[in-house]
Amino acid sequence: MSESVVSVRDLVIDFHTEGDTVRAVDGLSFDLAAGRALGIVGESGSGKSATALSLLGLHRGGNADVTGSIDVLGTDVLAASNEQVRQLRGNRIAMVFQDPLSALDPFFKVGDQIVEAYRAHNKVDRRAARKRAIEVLDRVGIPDAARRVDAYPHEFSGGMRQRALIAMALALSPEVLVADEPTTALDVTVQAQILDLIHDLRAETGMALILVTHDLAVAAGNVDDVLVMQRGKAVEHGPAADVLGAPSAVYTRELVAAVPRLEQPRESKVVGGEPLVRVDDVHQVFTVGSFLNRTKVHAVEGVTLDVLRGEALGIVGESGSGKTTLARMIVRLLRPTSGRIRFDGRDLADDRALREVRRELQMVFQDPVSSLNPRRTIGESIADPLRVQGEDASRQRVRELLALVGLDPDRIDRYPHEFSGGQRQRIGIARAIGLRPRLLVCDEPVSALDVSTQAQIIRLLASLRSEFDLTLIFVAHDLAVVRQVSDRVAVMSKGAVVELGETDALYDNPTHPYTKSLLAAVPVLDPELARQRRLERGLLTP
Amino acid sequence: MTAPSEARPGFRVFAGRFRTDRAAVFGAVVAGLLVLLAVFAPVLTAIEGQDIASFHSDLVDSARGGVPLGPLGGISGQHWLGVEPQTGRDLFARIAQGAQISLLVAVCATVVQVFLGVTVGLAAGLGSKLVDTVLTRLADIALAFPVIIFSLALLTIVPDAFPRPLLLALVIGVLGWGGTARISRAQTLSLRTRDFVAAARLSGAGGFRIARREILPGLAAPVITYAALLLPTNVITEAALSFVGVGVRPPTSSWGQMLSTATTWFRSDVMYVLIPAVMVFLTVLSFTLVGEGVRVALDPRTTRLTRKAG
Amino acid sequence: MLGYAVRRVSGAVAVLLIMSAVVYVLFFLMPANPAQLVCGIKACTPDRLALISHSLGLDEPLYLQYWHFLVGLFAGRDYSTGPSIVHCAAPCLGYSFQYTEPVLQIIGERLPVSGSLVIGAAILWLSLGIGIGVLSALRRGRWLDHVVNAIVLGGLAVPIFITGLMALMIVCVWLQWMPFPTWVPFDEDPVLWAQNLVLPWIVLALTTMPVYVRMSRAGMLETLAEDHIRTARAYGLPERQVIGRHALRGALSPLITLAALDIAGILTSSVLTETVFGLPGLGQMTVQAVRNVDLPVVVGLVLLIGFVIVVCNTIADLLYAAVDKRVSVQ
Amino acid sequence: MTWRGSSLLVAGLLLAGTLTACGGGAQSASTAFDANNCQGGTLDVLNQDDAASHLDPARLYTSGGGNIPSLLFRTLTTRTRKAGADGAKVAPDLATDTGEPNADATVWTYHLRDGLKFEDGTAITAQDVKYGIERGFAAELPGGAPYLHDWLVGAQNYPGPYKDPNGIAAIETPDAKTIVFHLNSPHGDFPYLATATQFAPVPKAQDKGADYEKHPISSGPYKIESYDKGKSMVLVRNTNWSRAVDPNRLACPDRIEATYGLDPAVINQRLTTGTGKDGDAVTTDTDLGPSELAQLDNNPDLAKRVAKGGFPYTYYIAFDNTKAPFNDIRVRQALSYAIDRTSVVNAAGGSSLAYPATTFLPDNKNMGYQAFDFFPAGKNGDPAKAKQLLAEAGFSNGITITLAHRSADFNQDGPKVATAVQDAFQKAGITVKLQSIDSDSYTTTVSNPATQPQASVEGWGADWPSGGPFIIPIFDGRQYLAGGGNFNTAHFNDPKVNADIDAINKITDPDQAAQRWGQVDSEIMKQAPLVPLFHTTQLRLYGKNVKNAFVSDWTGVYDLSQVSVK
Repeated sequence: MSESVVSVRDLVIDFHTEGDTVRAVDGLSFDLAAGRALGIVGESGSGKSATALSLLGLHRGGNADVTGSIDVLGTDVLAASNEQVRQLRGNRIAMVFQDPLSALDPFFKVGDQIVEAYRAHNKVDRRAARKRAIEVLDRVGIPDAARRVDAYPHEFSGGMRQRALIAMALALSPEVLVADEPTTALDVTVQAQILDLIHDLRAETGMALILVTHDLAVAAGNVDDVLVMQRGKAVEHGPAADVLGAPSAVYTRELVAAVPRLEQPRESKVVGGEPLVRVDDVHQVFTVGSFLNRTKVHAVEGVTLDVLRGEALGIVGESGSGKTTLARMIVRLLRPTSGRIRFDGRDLADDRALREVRRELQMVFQDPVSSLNPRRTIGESIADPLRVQGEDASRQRVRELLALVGLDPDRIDRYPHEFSGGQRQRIGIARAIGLRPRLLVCDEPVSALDVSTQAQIIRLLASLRSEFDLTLIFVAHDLAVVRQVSDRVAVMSKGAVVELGETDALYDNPTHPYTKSLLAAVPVLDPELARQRRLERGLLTP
Repeated sequence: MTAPSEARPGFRVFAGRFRTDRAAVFGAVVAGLLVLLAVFAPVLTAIEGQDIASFHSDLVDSARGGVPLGPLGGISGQHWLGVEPQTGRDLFARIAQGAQISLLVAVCATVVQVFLGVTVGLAAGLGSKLVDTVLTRLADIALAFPVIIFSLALLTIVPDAFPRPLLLALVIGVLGWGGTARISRAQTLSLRTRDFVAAARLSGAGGFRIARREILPGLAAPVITYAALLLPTNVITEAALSFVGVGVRPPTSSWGQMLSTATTWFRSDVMYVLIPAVMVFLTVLSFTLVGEGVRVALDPRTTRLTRKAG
Repeated sequence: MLGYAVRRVSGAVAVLLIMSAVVYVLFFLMPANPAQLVCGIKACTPDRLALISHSLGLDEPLYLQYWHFLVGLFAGRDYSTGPSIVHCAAPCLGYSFQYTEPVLQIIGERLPVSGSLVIGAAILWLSLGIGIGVLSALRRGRWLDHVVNAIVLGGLAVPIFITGLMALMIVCVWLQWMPFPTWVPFDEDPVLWAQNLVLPWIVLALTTMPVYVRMSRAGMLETLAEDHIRTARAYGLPERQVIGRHALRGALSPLITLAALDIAGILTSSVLTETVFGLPGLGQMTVQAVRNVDLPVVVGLVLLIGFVIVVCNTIADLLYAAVDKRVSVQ
Repeated sequence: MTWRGSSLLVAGLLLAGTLTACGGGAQSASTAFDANNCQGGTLDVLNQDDAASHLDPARLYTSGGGNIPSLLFRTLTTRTRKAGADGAKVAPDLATDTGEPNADATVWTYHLRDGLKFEDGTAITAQDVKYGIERGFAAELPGGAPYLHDWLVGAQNYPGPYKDPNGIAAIETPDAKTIVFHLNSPHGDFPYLATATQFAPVPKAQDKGADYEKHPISSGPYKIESYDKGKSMVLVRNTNWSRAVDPNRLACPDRIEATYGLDPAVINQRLTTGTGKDGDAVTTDTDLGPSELAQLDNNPDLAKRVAKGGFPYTYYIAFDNTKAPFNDIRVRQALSYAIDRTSVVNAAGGSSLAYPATTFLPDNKNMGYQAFDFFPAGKNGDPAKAKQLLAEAGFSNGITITLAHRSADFNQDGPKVATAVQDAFQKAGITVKLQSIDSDSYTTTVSNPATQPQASVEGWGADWPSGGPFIIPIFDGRQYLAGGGNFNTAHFNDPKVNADIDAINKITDPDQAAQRWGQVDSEIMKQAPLVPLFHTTQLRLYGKNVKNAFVSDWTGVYDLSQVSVK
């Protein structure tokens, strides 16, 4: 083991907000040796991102107090002058951020932003810097880099933007790369590509990596050591295989246990019976764009499928595959541009028929923040549908529903912001269940939650399903989660269903190439298996 | 997550933030005093022993255009703020009554503006594309139109029998809803895509119910914020309209009306112009401070909402 | 693009028609009778009044008057001045019997005054407002920020006529730095033109500026909190560059719409400025026209204002799209 | 609605700065004025607004034809350009005398002077004068006074020369230098009327109807070099004019530059400060307001540059004498006793700008003023006497009346005076409800019996300084016009007064007529048909280099044809 490039001792980070002080990081210490990769893993609020930012001194001038010591490549980041830190940033220790959408300045061309960063550290003319920008863009896999160098960030896809940011780092050849949730906002196949890219670049340049992630599987395949954080403190630190394979801390063990396994088969219920929902050649076309430039987007293009009475149908797909649009059309939040959807034999395009079955079609939404009205108590939110449908909307009934989804009925008069994400999702479920629907469409119900919470919600849905004899449509991008829940799975890509089948059959023997690539991209917990998958992917995509 | 129980979301947070804002607290105190002055104007005037209409020819210098006799515009134990030039009427009585009129008109006008603006904003935000386009254009016009021309025309059309303060409030309100409408529309557009609105639709709720139950509560914060800043603007507008002679009718006084006659006296009777000017300034300043405080306390990030919307 | 143009133009025409109709109705309802005003103060007999009403076309029903106006707008219109006929070519906004000239011509003569006033003031208030706002954002919480805040609040609370009078009194009377402003056309003497307009520019700019200070300060603070600013810092860009290029661009683009609206609405704010400084511009003419119940001029002005609003909004949209590439995808 | 207010406010602020500005001013005006050596220089005129008025002789109202128009338009007669009472007399202008009447003053004959020319050198003929008068009848050129329309035989329905080129038969032009007017009744005041701009010659060939005002053809000492309506006007010497053919006008400045659209306070401030060209400046439409008076005390130099004059004007409370409660003379007397003229005068600007009125005629010798006070109310009114009269009339609990006033204060019939009346009447048990009427429609409303308010604050000014035009429209019972344009708001109709009016109209000697008008005034006011409030005076500033700025009793302001800047 060579000497440390990053050395953190007793790091404490306090955030001050309106008289309140929140301790984000509480006495953290670790070292990173040159060329090595360290994964910092933790759930939201564990302090992992604050740690990452502190390495580049990015808390300077903000409302945070940073104490302890941070040594990066021989520079004391906490004590150094602004200029010294500036020299360090990008040039020797670079960072890739979570949200590629906002990490680049929307007003400037991608190439110009790379040129700017490059010239901040290298005394070269614009021409040479531009050449370098094209070179690194090309290296990170931006097709036609010589032309795309003049593109604006919004003209790039999410993955390309993340590549561009990596290119910016690459241009400066730093010794350490800090990647803060670099793939969280990306689809699973793109995530794999980005992780592979970072992996390859490390192999080429020998730079050290700090990978901050909430996803244990992402860490597993990409780092040498893992540091597990909880509430600002390190709970476990060691080689990836040890920490993830045989966790010693209780917290780590729970965390690992909660991770949904892609390869784990489930006891599929035998589903027969006639279809409850028949989707017949459904299309959805959106007109988007600003006043200057309107384009038509075909979100769903000719989907035909049946949802059988009593089954749980999983719909998986990456962003933009049309899965959410399809789900919203099934509950008739959206009117299909063409095609027909029948629920229990009734055509949903007919408003009268819709009114009759409205209550039977309910939905659980992805974003627990936006799905509850922040200005109304959760009791009101739950009672409202009952009231609209002329049902018993008494407090007693609402309390029962709260108890049903595992919440304290006494909190009936509280407001959404007083609940955690998982609890809010339970409230959303209570609201949907109150009307005793026959079909419950869950649109990414757990994607915004931490893994441990994910598992709880999935268990709740399963128990409600059997209790109320629900037919379930489960829309998600996470293949492992879908496998846990569904009897049958439909894979969507570019607005169409490319494969539909029994869950285990589909996961174990995918036939469509897209399904194959999707499954191959899923990160796995076992570092060894991850290495293998990476090799396989390398073969899959030339 | 904030834990403590409270009646409304964040009300305590709001009150706490507001209380720490020294400027806002100062504004609230001054605004409160002004409201008290307005409410108790008749009582205070009675204590002083004066009324708004009595002329005091003996207190002004007729040959010099009617400037008040005595220093500082004739301030004395009988006339706390001195007397009006030419007429010799008691200034304190007129200022106190002016507070009544100015505040009443400004508050009523704000209510009208908010009511219209929110209605139009909701309709535009929830209605069809055509409705939206038409209403948005209307709001644009309302925002940039030379309101003064219309106020003048409107105020001369309405018969004298119609109570002037009410009319002023209506005219200012009816012509000044553009900003509130824009904000309401923008907020409605952002709220209507939220999943809780979808959930309401799934429960079979109609458009009106959704507007009232789901959207309207969400408009409260930005609209209250904006309204708090509208109020001082309306004080100025009332002053301006009274100033050009279409305001309240004599012998009723309002600050704008006083200012319009007073400004010419800057040299000969500085108190006469200073007093209403300071009152207008204090009102605008205090309500603006309160409005700013409310804005910051409600949501530190609404900063741009007031003008960016659209 | 063509669709956009068609929509914009048709929308604009509709807006303008509505606005002119509203003005017609309002003036029709007003108690003051223009014929009475031209007829004379004393002893205007009913038959003479009727004659004048007829010659002004005021004896026609309101809808016919408006219809003639519309026809004139698109086809031109003839007016009798006694012995001869004056032809007012399309687009004829009407003919003012007060000025004895077609309205368009009167407006054309006064536009340069208001234009000079507005453009100069806009340059001032934009540069000053933005400069101070940005500076105050960068010094957030320090004394400069507090001073700026106080000035902004004060500026909001002082109406323009007070500022204007103070300026005149101090600069022209007490200090006698310059004579009272008078209007000198630019093409006559650019130096005198600017010299005379300096004071109105400053006063108008001072009263319009506070909003810009606030907006640019808020915008700056918001942009500084954005992720891409963090990126710029994380890659070691010098602070000057972070602020000057990245933060500024994001903070200021929303001001485009505001500025467009303000410039469009300037006629309203220039009314008092022009009155106080005695500049013979559109604002001053508006005052006179309303006072004299000169309906053609008022309608013409309203249409002009509407037109300017539409144009400014369109320019703002296009400009915004040009600055923020996310808005338009070429 | 008035925008005056917005501009008026400027005044105080601006004048606030005067003291420092003009510390030791007036040495430049030290040389005495010499009419024979006054020519030269440029006179600046600083004015508010000319957009609403028209520089067309047919469209100018008699009393509005005062200053700049009389530099361009010569008329058959004109006012004597003299100070004080001497200036309220008629002098011949284009004509050789002030008119030759027949025995009963129904036919008036004028002869033109020799050598009269328009600015383009063509000779001025009697036909040109006649054509100018006829233009005033055209509906396209409204604005002029109605006297000719009422007085000329058979002219009531004449539609103007554009529709009826045959002209008015009642005006004869037997030759190029003679013009004869036939009137339908005696009018000894005709020489006064002949000073109106309608009597200015207009060459028919150059008439452009409503467009004529853009460049009216001058017969006076100056002609228009450029005119931009509402903005500016430049006058230069008319080389076809000379003092030889015009004994009245001095025309000292070589050039006159007028600027329009200025704020009244700015005008007064510029005149006060007098820096640069402003030292050579005057104004023709801006008086000093009450708030600007205090500084005159502190600044004797400035006080010297104030022209004081009284344009004959009376403000009064009008009400319909035929309607209850005003049909009872005791009620009318009670109102007269109740009025507090000190507070009313103060409301009108104080004793420097107004003086109490107990007569209808203002204190002007030529109008026949005779002092009397039939209902002596003292300085502050006599509420006790008023109460007593009311009780006698059966109103022991007082009465309630509605008093209309103009919505704005730019005349003296606005809210200030109305509230002063309200306050004074209150003490006498008369409750006043104020009714504010929009400024632009005020005159129309009160002068139409159908819309006439119960009582109103009104003002009346003279079209020329004679009792006739002051008294006849208000008190001649036959002048009551039920269809509108009625100024006999009292509905006053006394056969004796009517007869007196007819008799005085036949008198062609102004002094003799004045004497009689004074008697008529007293006869009328005994009956308390209205409550006279006050008469106004005017104070007007002029630049520090301006000389010979004297004021006549006719116009009440200084005369541009007499001033000099040399």
